[in-house]
Amino acid sequence: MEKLIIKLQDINTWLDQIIEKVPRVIAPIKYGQKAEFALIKNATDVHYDSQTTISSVKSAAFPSTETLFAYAKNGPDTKLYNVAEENFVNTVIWRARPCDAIAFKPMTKIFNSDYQDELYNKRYEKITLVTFACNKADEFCFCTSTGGGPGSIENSDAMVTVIDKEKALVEVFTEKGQQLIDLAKELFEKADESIDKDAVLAKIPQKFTKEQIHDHIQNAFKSSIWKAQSERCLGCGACAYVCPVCTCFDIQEDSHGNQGRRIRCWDSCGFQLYTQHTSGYNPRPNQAARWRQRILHKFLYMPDRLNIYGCTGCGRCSRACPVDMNIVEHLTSIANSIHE
Amino acid sequence: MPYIMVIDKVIVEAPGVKTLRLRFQNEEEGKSFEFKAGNFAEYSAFGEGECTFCIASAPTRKGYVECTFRKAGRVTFGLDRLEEGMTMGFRAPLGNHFPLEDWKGKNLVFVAGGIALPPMRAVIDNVLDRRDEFGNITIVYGAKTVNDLVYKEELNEWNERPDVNLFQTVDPGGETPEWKGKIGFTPNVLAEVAPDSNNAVAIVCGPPIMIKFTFPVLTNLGFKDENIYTTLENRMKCGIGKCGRCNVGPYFVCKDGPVFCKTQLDQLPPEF
Amino acid sequence: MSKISEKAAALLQEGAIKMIIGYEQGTEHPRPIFCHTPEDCKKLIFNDQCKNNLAVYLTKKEIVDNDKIGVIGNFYVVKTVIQLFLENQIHLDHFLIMTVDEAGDIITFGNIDEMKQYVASHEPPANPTVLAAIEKIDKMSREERWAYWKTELSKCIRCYACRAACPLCYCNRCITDVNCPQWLEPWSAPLSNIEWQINRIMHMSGRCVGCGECAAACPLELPIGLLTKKMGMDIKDSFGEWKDGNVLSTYKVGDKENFIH
Amino acid sequence: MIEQNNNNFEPRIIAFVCNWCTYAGADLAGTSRIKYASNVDIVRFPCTGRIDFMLLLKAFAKGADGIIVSGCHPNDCHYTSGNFHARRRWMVFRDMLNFLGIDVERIRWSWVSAAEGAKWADVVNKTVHKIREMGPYTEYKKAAMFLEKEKISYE
Repeated sequence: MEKLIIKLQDINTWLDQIIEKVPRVIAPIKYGQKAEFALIKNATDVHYDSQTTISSVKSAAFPSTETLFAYAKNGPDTKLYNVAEENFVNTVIWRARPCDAIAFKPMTKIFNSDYQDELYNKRYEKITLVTFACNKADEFCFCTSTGGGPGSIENSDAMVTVIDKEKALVEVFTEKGQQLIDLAKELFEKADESIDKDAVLAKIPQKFTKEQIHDHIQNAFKSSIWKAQSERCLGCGACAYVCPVCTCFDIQEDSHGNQGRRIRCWDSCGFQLYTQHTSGYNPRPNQAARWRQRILHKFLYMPDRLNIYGCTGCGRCSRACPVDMNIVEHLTSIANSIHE
Repeated sequence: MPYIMVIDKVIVEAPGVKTLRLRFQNEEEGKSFEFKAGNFAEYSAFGEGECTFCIASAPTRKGYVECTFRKAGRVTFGLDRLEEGMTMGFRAPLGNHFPLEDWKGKNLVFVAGGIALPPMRAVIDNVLDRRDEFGNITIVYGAKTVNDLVYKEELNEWNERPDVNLFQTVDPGGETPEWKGKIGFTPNVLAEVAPDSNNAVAIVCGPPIMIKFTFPVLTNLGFKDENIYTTLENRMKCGIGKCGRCNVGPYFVCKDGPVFCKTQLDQLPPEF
Repeated sequence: MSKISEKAAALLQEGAIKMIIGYEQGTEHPRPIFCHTPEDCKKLIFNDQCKNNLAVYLTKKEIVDNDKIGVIGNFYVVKTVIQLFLENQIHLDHFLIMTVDEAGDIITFGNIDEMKQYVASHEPPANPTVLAAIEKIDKMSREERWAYWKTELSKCIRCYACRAACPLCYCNRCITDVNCPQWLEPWSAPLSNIEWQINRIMHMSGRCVGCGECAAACPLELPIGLLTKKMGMDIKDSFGEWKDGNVLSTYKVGDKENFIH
Repeated sequence: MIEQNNNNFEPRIIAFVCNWCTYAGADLAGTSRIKYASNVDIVRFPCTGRIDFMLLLKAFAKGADGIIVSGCHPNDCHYTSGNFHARRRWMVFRDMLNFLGIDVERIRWSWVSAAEGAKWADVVNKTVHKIREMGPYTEYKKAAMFLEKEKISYE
């Protein structure tokens, strides 16, 4: 790991170098009062003022709609065609947050548990993550409670920490990260060992530990807490769609006469039809059951099965929720509750 | 990527229920393809989508696979429109299978309802092909009406075999004047037949409501939980443990199932 | 304790009402709360930030059973209740509809006529920013309008928060969930997003009460509220004021249009 | 699909018509041997009230350059009020489409009775002429081709 220093005024020069060399650079841009990840063409497009974006950056590796394969029918015969390699291009995700970077770990685990998902892997392999440590946080952030932190370096290729009004610390962790540094070597100088990164990081109080949640919900399947918490839930998919870890998807068909594509698109466990059988029977018949599934999946099933938690503490779901289903609040109350 | 299969034969089993006999278009794929009784598959009607059912033929009968389905939604209507000689998609084998090897030497009791005989048939045929390895075989099969019974020819065949005890039943009101089988709901008929639970394994397959009422009957008959098997039929899309909808507790039905024994089910949250 | 909390707690204590749906302070904005005990009622608040249209819960089977439910909602809740009543979606005997006046006192509605009267005299003024935005779009050329909406709606992720937040989107099975035939592609793509909004608007036309919750619910803050507002304005121009609900389920022989030749 | 330039551009028109009036009117145009443009594909409906607005959008998405919607004159509906209901719906729908920037000029609404074979021929001719001048409707099709941006390798 290498520690470097870059002047704040040089950051845009560096990013412009990256944009010139890398076909796809994704960064937050201004979006109304908030920010949203988008393809950028200019370093000046990047919006640094907001804490996080509305949506997570998972769509860089797991797009909301993607082709699995194409088919063409010819009389009784059918031919299948793969997605072309040219769709998978080198990508830099600029100014991700530590909670965004960390989220690719559970995603990668899900897509590689047993069956290896080629499409995800091909996209993910081409991604370089440049993370910016958080100097500030808002009331929805709870990364420290889920094992991350405002300066967590996990899964990032390089991390930028703004130290003061003039300079930023750049930590390089991987070969991919180093390649980006090499694009504009002259802008960097060796960092002084005395730089205290932790001092400038946001202070995010830890409200619970993920293990606490895990232990509490283990035997809470029949608890009344699910109904109490989900009473106001409207059953939309906003939380799942903005979540950096939610990977549930639907498989659909886009047909045009004799040819078409099989499509994979996002789906959400919050929808009533998600589990409904053709016969009309629904194993998760109400919103309480669906809310429970969401929490149990992230904090019980995933750790038990994949040894990783399905929540990074980014707080996006709470920000997106139309009825303010604040996940920190709900998780805290789970952590403090006692179940028999 | 699914295999491309050619439809060799279309058999109409009952109103709205068809069996398709499929062979691999690419013979090499067919030769290397292996599965076990209980595995399921994703069948695609191109242009409509993909749908999940068990493989209805036995792994011991090589050269083809069969699927049986009832017309219910978009994909099954699409499959229904397919004719002999046409092609469709097939992803298999998916999921787990019945532990046939553990059942050697045991008596087997099969309880099936309606369209749930197909997943069972893979096992039954498999067992019949290795008949001497197993003890007594009892089959209790019920459907709503006489018309809804599937595999009528095979049922006759089984009926005539001396080494199979077959009990067919239809729900009250579903009988015809010629009906020679029993009348009554499957769980009740099972209680009436009362197969011996000694050294026996019960395999139950049917709609959730039938399973719910069949389990207590089996328990009353003395079957131990670990000797009662069933297949769960949650909604599935990917079949490979990714898309998330068949998630029941820590399990994905499509990966860890569809075959579960009652001991496992009792530990699962009731979401199936 | 505020007057609202007191009154609500008293209602629950009397026992005739089993639950009260109202507003409480949320993380940033007020949010819905379900009060089951007089204790819960302490959290009840009411101010002009209370925007959620609580009527959305009144058609949910998991929430409404045979017990009587009290609702302390804003103007639009009352208006929506009238609309739901006209569409035979709710039994008024199951609910006690209330709102709060400027002085913080609870107004209780005894019957539908009282609600209609209240709604007729208390319509809040239209949001000037929405009106300005509509005017701006109206002034664009057709190509600009298409480009504008295509860009905006391409961002839609199809989370259906607009559908979920709308109290009048109560269909058991939404048109987007129907796949025989597949009217709408269920995945997010520019055209299917636009078509989804057209469907939503057309199904809302003449029924929409104008609460703007669809737009407020959108996590991407898409300007879909403009569509419902504009549709409401068009309907007012063509068929007159919102009166008995659905303009599209009725007709007049003398309807005037200028494009059928 | 072959890109056609405007000079010899032959528009594709889909007509959604009611069974009782316009379809019979079109029939009459045929039996009376009135010549009219052949660019129109007719889809017959029981009533204008049945013509779902999604059908029009689907037609555009699948390549129509223009659309004709036609049914019985007011007061002539076989089902008494189907066309009145349809008229209201179209009034709302047309405003909505216009607001969204979808080209409503490409949709021609008309009342054609069973006796008006000549009017039908005229409606078709005028629409074809107008659409020919406007050129192909590519915007909507382009938006419909969204998935196409993901390339497929056809070996």
